[in-house]
Amino acid sequence: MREITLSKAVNEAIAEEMRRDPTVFLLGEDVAEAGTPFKVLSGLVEEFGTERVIDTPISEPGFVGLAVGAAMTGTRPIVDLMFGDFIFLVMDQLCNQAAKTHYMSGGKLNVPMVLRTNMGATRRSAAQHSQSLHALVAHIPGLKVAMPSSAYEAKGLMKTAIRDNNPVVIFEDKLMYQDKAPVPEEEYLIPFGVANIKREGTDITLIATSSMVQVAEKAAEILEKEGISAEVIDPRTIVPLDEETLLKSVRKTSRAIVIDEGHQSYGITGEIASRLTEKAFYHLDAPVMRMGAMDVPVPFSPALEDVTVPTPEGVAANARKLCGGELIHAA
Amino acid sequence: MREITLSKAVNEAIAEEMRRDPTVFLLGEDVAEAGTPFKVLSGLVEEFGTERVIDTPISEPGFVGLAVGAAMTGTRPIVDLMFGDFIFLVMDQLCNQAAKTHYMSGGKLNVPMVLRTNMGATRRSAAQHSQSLHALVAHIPGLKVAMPSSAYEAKGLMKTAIRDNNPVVIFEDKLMYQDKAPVPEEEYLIPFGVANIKREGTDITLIATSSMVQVAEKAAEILEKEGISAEVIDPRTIVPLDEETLLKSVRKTSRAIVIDEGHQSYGITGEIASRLTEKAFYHLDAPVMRMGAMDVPVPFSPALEDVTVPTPEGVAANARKLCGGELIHAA
Amino acid sequence: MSKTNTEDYLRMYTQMVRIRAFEDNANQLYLSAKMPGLTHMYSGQEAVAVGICEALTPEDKITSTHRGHGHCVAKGANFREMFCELLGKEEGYCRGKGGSMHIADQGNGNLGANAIVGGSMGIATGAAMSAKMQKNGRVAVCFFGDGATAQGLWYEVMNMAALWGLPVIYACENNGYSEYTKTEEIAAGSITARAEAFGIESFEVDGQDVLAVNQLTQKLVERCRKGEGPFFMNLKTYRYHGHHVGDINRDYYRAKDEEAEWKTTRDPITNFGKWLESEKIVTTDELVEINEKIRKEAEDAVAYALDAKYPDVSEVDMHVYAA
Amino acid sequence: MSKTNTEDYLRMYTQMVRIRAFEDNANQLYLSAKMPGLTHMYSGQEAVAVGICEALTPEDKITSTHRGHGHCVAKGANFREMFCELLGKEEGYCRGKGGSMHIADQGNGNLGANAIVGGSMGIATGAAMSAKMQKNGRVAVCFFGDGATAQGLWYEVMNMAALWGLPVIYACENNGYSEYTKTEEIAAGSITARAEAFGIESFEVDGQDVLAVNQLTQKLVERCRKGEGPFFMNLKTYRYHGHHVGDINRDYYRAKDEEAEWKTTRDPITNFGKWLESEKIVTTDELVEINEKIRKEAEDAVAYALDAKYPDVSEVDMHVYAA
Ligand SMILES: Cc1ncc(C[n+]2csc(CCOP(=O)(O)OP(=O)(O)O)c2C)c(N)n1
Ligand SMILES: Cc1ncc(C[n+]2csc(CCOP(=O)(O)OP(=O)(O)O)c2C)c(N)n1
Ligand SMILES: [Mg+2]
Ligand SMILES: [Mg+2]
Repeated sequence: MREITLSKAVNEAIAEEMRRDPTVFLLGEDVAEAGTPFKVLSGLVEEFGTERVIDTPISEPGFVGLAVGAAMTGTRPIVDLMFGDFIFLVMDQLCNQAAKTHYMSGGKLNVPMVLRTNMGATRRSAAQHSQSLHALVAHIPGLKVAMPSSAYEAKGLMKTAIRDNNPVVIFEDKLMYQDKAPVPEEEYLIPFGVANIKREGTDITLIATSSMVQVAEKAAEILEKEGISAEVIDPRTIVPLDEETLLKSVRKTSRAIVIDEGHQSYGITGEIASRLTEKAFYHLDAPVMRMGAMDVPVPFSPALEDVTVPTPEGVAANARKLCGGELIHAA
Repeated sequence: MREITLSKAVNEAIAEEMRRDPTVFLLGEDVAEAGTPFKVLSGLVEEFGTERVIDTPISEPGFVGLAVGAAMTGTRPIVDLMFGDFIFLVMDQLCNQAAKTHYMSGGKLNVPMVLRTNMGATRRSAAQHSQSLHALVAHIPGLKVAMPSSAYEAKGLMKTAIRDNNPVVIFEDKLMYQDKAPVPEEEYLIPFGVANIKREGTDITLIATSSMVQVAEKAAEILEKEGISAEVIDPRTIVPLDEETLLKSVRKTSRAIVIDEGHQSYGITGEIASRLTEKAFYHLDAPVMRMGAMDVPVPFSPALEDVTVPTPEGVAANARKLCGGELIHAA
Repeated sequence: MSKTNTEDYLRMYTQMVRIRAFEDNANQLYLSAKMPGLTHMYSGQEAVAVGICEALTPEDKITSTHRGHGHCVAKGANFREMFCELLGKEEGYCRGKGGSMHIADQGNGNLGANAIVGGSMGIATGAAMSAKMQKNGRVAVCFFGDGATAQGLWYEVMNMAALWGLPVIYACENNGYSEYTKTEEIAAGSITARAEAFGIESFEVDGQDVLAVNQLTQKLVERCRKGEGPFFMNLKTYRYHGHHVGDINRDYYRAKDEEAEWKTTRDPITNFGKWLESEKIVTTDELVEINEKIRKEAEDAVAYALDAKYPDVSEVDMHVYAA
Repeated sequence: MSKTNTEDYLRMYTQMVRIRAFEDNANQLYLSAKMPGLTHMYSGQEAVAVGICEALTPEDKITSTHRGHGHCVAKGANFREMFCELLGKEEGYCRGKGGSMHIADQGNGNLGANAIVGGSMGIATGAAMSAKMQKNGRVAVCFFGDGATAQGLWYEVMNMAALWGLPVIYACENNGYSEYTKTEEIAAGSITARAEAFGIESFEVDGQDVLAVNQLTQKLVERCRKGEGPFFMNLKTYRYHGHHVGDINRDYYRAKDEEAEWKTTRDPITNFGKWLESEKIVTTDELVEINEKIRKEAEDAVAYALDAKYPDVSEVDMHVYAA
């Protein structure tokens, strides 16, 4: 199968959906001629014109608001939010308006919009351009949240998001834009709420989101050499969350680590670990472990930044302890 | 001891600190003559004047931004955010600016400000005036988060918050403003990160925040009649979190329910439950249970709204199951 | 003034009276503790909602505010579904999920009342954007108060509306107050100049004069449909009640005399009624009859709504996500 | 033009050259892959930062932007600590935690560069508010770009600054571009009129003329100290490099000719140097000497910073909370 970059996969998904449905359009800063600073959208304005690929002023709350109104009235906007850190600026329009409109109207109004943005540290971009803020939106009922872990997921999830009748937030890892993966030429969609077992294993389950899937896979390789068989699962969407697939795995392996690049405290790892613990408690040999990013603003210095996020070695070390029966924190 | 309302307690705390420290000032919509819609700040403008009790335009991001700058340059602003739901509007100034300034400046700049706002449903205020959004700010390193559960806590935590050199967010439950509790005449402060054992017990630990402490206490009364002894603990601040006190209790009782009025999914219950599970796993007889608000926008209709939040009966029912050895979700 | 528009005039009069009657009943429901939550009365501002909405078709969109009953009635809503919504009943426009602050007759182009001050400014502008993209000739009107002009969002969306020539009309209901504060104390410079600075053609209008409002709106709507939008209207008006129903003792921020003055000399309904009589468009008896009929309609709707059933508790987690 | 200010003129010239030298070295560090992350060059805009900051005392505050090296130098920072910061070293002004986008010499009143466009508008206004409350006579200058005027926050804080007469100067560095877009394509109406609509006295200035900038700022600072603020300055200027260091092929949004034109005819350093010579304030040799000295200073600082050590990894969770 051909291999394409995550960037190209997103571009294809949007182009295909824009061809299919004339009500789909793109909105954001420097999305047209520039194709975004990451060049993810290059070429789209040439095909679809400036009426459907629209450069906005630097007004994040404003253009997200516009998207909500446009979505309520017959179109399907895709909003490009240049950095995930800017989501703080648009929370009101996203969480007080987009997320609640369908419910508050008793089901009469829909907001079929996509907010695509990014996440991911270690790019030396410091505290305001490196955050992974998916936990915030996952907490708000009415929003769906997708976290593609490769070009394949990026394309399939984006297409599903565009066709969804609800506001969907997609977090792409900006470190992965140039990563290639096999992506079929033929059309496909990836349904929301269906986790992907990236690698089968029997001793421990590694549940990982976005780029942490690669980290988990590398950890699994390390562990394999030591005779530990790790199962790697990518939930793909955290809202809705495919609990069943995760539970099935954990019931089989009896041990799990949840790995995510958001800050660990009050982030998504606690939720996933809790759901597993609640429903598979008596299958567990050890508490479900969590590895999130450190609870610090992301530092600029390379000497500091790299230690803030989970690494394959760190995951492998923890897996080793869990499988070796070491009772990590447990008193 | 005299009893005063939570509203009065907050008022006293602020007045005392404003008397003590001339750099403390208040900022927000209708805080002066009107004393806020909840009348919590009544009388302060009369004592401190309009130079220190300042009515703002309806510009939440703007006046939170002003507070950040004022806090960086020698004053201690207390920002009044009329409804907790408006925190979505100020997330950038709070989370990208206030929370990160100390860190990004390598410790050179401080942001000693307090954001006081509220939470709590069942006031028939519908989806945009009823949210409990403390999980969002608890996720952001650099912010401290306090959740007073009575007039006593409201006063002591507010005074500590005002003296803290970091941005602190305080969530008051708007349903509790008229609730009275014993509050000493003498000055006292409640340190952050110290949980309060509201009621001792041996069979199960009920960890509850804000108004859910009352719910837990009522549940404990119900349970007592049935011979189940529940310990009720109020963490008082969720950042920092007093893990030790919670762990000690759970190690003793072997069972716990975490009760909170934020949405359950990706909220604070998952974090607290996970920390307990990680560190007291082998003491647990059953998974730590969680009871948050339903994952729905808060509905207006009384017929619907009341079922969205935990109740004493609901808590008691779950505690009964846990203590009776029923393996609720566990497969 | 042409007198061939009798029907239009009567409809405007009727709609204003309907709003007043709706609010009087809502206020009563609240005061008698039959209505849950809290609500903000539109009384006094009727000429704004009616003057504007009468210039729109049901396909044109509006966005509304926390003080939204008036817009909802003016855009064509029925009393029954409205009172049901206010009481949290299943037959309400939002199945009881929205209540007073989110009331909307969505079928008539009302995109919803909003409890976030200024929160719908983007939505209205986005509705105009999608109208332009879909070339369906629709116009969007964004209602908001003078206090809402302090929200940064307005400047962001005005900029985009102006850049892209969107068919949106920003209608500022300038009632002089933001909650318990005179807006002049919290608004620097000139609100109208702020819109003009974005190159937006702006108008100051007497918001108590339903004909003035209507005639201006008709012109602007037509120009919007031709691609000449956006526009800004600064409509001077007044709210008769407190900021919300519980805001009773308001001497500390608003003089009783001022209230009396507006009510006695500038009431939009009284004055329009007088004009209709003086122009011999209607007789006093006809006006009384209209008022009487509406009073009855409102009472019936209240009774109906009080009796109507609440949504089943199973509805609580319906409508979180659309299918 | 008085010639008694030789010392001031030379300092302004020197500071502009220092900024240019700093940026040339930073650019080199980036291109040779010795500098982590990305950075935005200030070259071309030197007269703005220097003209303004020379009118301030170290106690006066500024807030800076993603394009912040120039402000930092102009407010009095040293090269060593700045290069250390750019390279993430322990001796950097922020102990390596901030980097290019958060660089600040806090001790000289710089409240920080900001990676959120417009993100510091509230901070600067708040600094002015606290100056007013503390009656310490300090002034705050808020630097931001033309693109940042699209952020709603600006309108919110201008309103409050105007209402309360705060000693803040909003300095818009109007370099004509927002990233890869001409700002005129994304800004409707008039930026200056937007500030004026809030009743803020506003000025349009040639941002390439350091004396014009400095003289106006001196006046406004003095008036701020007397309680006559706030003010707005719209400073026409130009950035020489791409939006960020990696923005090399920019023909699609900006003509080479335009760049050449600004660089050859409107360079703030060249032109000021020529003027200093023509007014016989300095000789050519003296200018060469100044440039040479600064070149050396910058190179030394770069060498120092390259050798300096990284913060210990234990610092990663220091400074999350203040004691
Ligand atoms: C973002 C936000 N801030 C504050 C409030 C509280 N609030 C409700 S109405 C109101 C005053 C609004 O004034 P204006 O826009 O003039 O409308 P009016 O009430 O006069 O119709 C305020 C401050 C809110 N609902 N939303
Ligand atoms: C809130 C926010 N939106 C978008 C960006 C990305 N961005 C960084 S600089 C920039 C352009 C800023 O233009 P201007 O304000 O004119 O400053 P200049 O770069 O020209 O100095 C943009 C869009 C950002 N950093 N913050
Ligand atoms: Mg008003
Ligand atoms: Mg610019």
